[in-house]
Amino acid sequence: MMSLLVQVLISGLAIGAIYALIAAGFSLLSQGSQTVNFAQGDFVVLPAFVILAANSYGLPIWAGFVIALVVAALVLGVLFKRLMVDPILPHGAMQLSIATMALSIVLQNSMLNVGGAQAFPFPGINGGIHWGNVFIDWQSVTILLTAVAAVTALNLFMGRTRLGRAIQASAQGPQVARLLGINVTRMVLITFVLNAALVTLAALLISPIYLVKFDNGIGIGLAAFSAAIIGGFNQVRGAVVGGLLLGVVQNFAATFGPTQYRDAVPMLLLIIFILFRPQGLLGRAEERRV
Amino acid sequence: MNHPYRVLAIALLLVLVGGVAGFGLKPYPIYLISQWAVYTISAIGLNLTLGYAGQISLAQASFVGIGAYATALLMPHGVPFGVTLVIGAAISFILGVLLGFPALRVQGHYLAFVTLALATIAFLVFRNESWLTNGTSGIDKIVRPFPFTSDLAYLWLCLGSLAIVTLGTWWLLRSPWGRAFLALRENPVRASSLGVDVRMYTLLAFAIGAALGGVSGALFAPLGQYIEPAEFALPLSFSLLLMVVVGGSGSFLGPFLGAMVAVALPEVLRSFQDYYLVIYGVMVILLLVFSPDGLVGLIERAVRRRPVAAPAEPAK
Amino acid sequence: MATDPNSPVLVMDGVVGGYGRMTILNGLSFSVARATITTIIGPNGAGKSTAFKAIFGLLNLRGGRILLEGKDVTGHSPAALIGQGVCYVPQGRNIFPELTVHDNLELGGVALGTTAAMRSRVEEALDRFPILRQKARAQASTLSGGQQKLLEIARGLIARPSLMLIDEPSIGLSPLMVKDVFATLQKLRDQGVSILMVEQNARSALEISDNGIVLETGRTRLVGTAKSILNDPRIAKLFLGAEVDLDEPAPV
Amino acid sequence: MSVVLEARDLHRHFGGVKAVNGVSFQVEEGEILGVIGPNGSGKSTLFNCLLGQIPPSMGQVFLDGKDVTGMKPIALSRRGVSRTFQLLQVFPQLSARENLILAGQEHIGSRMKRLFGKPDAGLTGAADRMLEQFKLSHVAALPAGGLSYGQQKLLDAAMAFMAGPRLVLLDEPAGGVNLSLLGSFRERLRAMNAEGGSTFVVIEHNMDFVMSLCTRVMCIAEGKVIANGKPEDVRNDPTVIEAYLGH
Repeated sequence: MMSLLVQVLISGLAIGAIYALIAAGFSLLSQGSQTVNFAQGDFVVLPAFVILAANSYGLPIWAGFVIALVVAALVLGVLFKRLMVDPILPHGAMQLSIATMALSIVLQNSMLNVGGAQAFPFPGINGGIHWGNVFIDWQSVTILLTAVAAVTALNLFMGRTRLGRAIQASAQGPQVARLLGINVTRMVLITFVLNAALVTLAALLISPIYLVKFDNGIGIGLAAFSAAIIGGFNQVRGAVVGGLLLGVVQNFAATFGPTQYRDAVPMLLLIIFILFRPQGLLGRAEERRV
Repeated sequence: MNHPYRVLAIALLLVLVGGVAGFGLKPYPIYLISQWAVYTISAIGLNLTLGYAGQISLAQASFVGIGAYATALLMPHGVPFGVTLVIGAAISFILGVLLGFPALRVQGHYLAFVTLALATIAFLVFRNESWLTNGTSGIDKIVRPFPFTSDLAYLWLCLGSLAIVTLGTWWLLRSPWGRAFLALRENPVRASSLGVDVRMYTLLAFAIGAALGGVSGALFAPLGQYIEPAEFALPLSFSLLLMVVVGGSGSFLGPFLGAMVAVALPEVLRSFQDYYLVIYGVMVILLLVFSPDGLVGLIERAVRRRPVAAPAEPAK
Repeated sequence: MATDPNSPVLVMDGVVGGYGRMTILNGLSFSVARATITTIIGPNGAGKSTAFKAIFGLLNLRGGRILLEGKDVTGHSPAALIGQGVCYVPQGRNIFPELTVHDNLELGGVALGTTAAMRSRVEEALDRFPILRQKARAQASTLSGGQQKLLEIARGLIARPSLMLIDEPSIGLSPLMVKDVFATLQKLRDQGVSILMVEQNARSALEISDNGIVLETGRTRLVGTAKSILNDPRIAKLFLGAEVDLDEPAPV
Repeated sequence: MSVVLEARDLHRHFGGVKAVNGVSFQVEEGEILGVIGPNGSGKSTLFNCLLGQIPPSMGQVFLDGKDVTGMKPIALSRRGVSRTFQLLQVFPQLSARENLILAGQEHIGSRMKRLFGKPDAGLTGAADRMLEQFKLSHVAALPAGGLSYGQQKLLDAAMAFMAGPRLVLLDEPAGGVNLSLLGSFRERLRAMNAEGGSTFVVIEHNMDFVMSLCTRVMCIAEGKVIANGKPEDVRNDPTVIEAYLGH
């Protein structure tokens, strides 16, 4: 029993750490430019297909990852911002959200048409070690370590570098940031590119587990929104806490609860948090203006 | 709402054209027009909630599902179609009231997420509670109510229902309730200072919108004569939301046009095969970039080239 | 920089501008002398804050010129103006609440682009404001209102400005805190910074100022030493909305 | 004369800041009470406490002798309290006439009657009379968002009178209204006060407007009432002048 608990915990943390990456990107966008991206889940699937495609041409996974990174930065970062966010945001944040729902349809169906409806296997890491009667698989450990390293790097970048602080400042007070001479437009663009990098890394980590399927984005997206909200919508640290918590709870629910309602767990948590603690676990209650 | 009678006349004319066209058409086009009528009813409901009262809902597909299952499950037990339709609408109305409660606490994106979560849970219930819904196998051989058994007759039932819904919605929106819904969308704080019961109208906006989703579902089940849970999952909610936005959120004719595009586009783009959804999505994005008030806004701007300027104050 | 100590730091010359179709500044002219505190007062809607926005390149001007150290800077961007020694401390709270006090300060120099010098300037600022030193690692949102204002002033000073524009620093502060802020401004003036202030709290602002400017409907109505304006009985009436003819000499 | 509104020792604190710090006053039937005071003196917070937007930290509010402390805006509206907001708050997509109908419709009939009865709730006549009184008849059918600022301000004020209120609280009615319109606006408000039998409380920065409109003026500074009396007396009160010029 104990061994099962540890295994479920570790794989839950691994999945949760990936959620954290995706949720962190989601939070960055919403904080930096009021972009609530309903296509965030599909943003993860697209680079996975790019890596697979590169792989099918004989390139190693790492090379595919680099290509995916470039493609994502360009398409999901720069083009997404320039062609969709910039022109639609002035009409309203809700209009933009609805546009990202349309984008989700575009991405999913493009991937369906190009790649097909089947779930493609994605190379992962096999094996693991027995520690007493607990089996720890390398895959989960690698995922966990990589995701934690990435989030730590992100946090250090945001908090310890001048560029990171300027990005935070642009999100917390764009007017004031402009008065201090910060190029807010550029900071926002960097935020989009950062998000693209995060989802590409998430694609690399999550695909061995969930495989690559054109509509995986729906579930991944739902988990990422939930993680972001549970942790505190507007904070990278919140996304980490929310992601890990969600991954573990979901994994336990799937193992010990009714399997067919596994997907309901993040949804229930989401509803409970929005209604009773909308600022999330780490967020501060925002002052309400009349 | 500058010309209240004109929009009503246009809407009813569209319905009439659909009905008359049915005479000369093959079963498939008749099926498409029926589908248009069914989607339009659902989109009218969502337009009431989203476009007029300003409350986003991603759960409209769930109410279509409730209406559809109520009809599919009750009709074999000898309950007449008219009654199953009312039951589906009533259950949706009540659940719609419950859906409205989160809207009293949160707005905007948070509300979108809550309704999205509830819609996901509703889909899981449809899928998992096989004892009731027959799970992923779905329910087939749903009979059409007498005397609307032929394709053409069923088309008229759908269009007739749409005509009634159109009239009812038109009346509602012209009444003080419609004005209160708009007030809710534009400025709830000011509205409540004028005595508008924001709580009550918010719940009503959700409930009436949901009830229309239920009506649409009741018509949906016998149309294809087969239903399964996946039809009422998130993609339908997204799709209905896009119909409202494409047509023109908050305009009376918006749902009619939006549903028309959603139904006709796959047919028009038949030669592009599976790419039609990609094209549809791109079109929606382009529309949001260039005409945030949808096709109705686009048409209005084309018809009325110059906006009416406010006359200056009279000379003293 | 070899500048004539007697030449004004800033000259507004017939500035016209506003928002949309609404004109707020109707040919505003005044100048700010070097190393002085100059306070702009006037009734609501006189265009005081708008004047600051005009100086700091945040308003589309329809006429007039703005000269900084004799150079035309009309229409320059905020970043360019910071580079030329202007800093602007707007009304209300303008800190970045979730960044630390230290990081807030550092952002004051972001437009200058030099990294190395910035560290010592932040240290200098922390030395100058011991209360900020105490809380350097705390989130800025944990500071009191007055401390936040001091942080804003300190942040403005990171870029070593020769002219500071400060808008209604006393709003929302306790009288004790206002004294503190004003004392800080006086100290800065003594160190050679020219300060242009807008203040609703006219009396106590004028008491620490060298010069005063009275604005009404986007025009300069009265210019003089702070003392002369403070003692002008017509000012009180102007604030309370009575008809005042400022073009007539003051009654003796 | 009966007392319509009474505040007893109202306090409202935000953290350590005492925005309203022990305010008591009465307003008698038919009065037009002006509330003045420098920026940040607590006028808006006082209004919000009176109107149920925020609950007072301490103290009570009475309407016609009944305790209405902390009552929600909608409940107050039902009791005949109406208000305008400092920033313009008309409904831009509705026509001027529809704005007025909206302002009156929830005060007559039942909710069901509102659904099944006349689309205008029988208020078109009343709305048009109001438009005429506020000299807005020529723009009755235009969307309110397209009116000039001054016209919207008039409409905003007119909406406050549609329900035949007992007490009207006006928050900076003259703000942004140009001089040529101001005089007739003041006369309109006076007439509404005289004919409608409603009692006014007005926050206003434009001193000329306050002094010529109000029957009584109260000055607030640092959350306290520092003067209360005839307009001329308050204007010449040294403590008031002191308050405006600062410490």
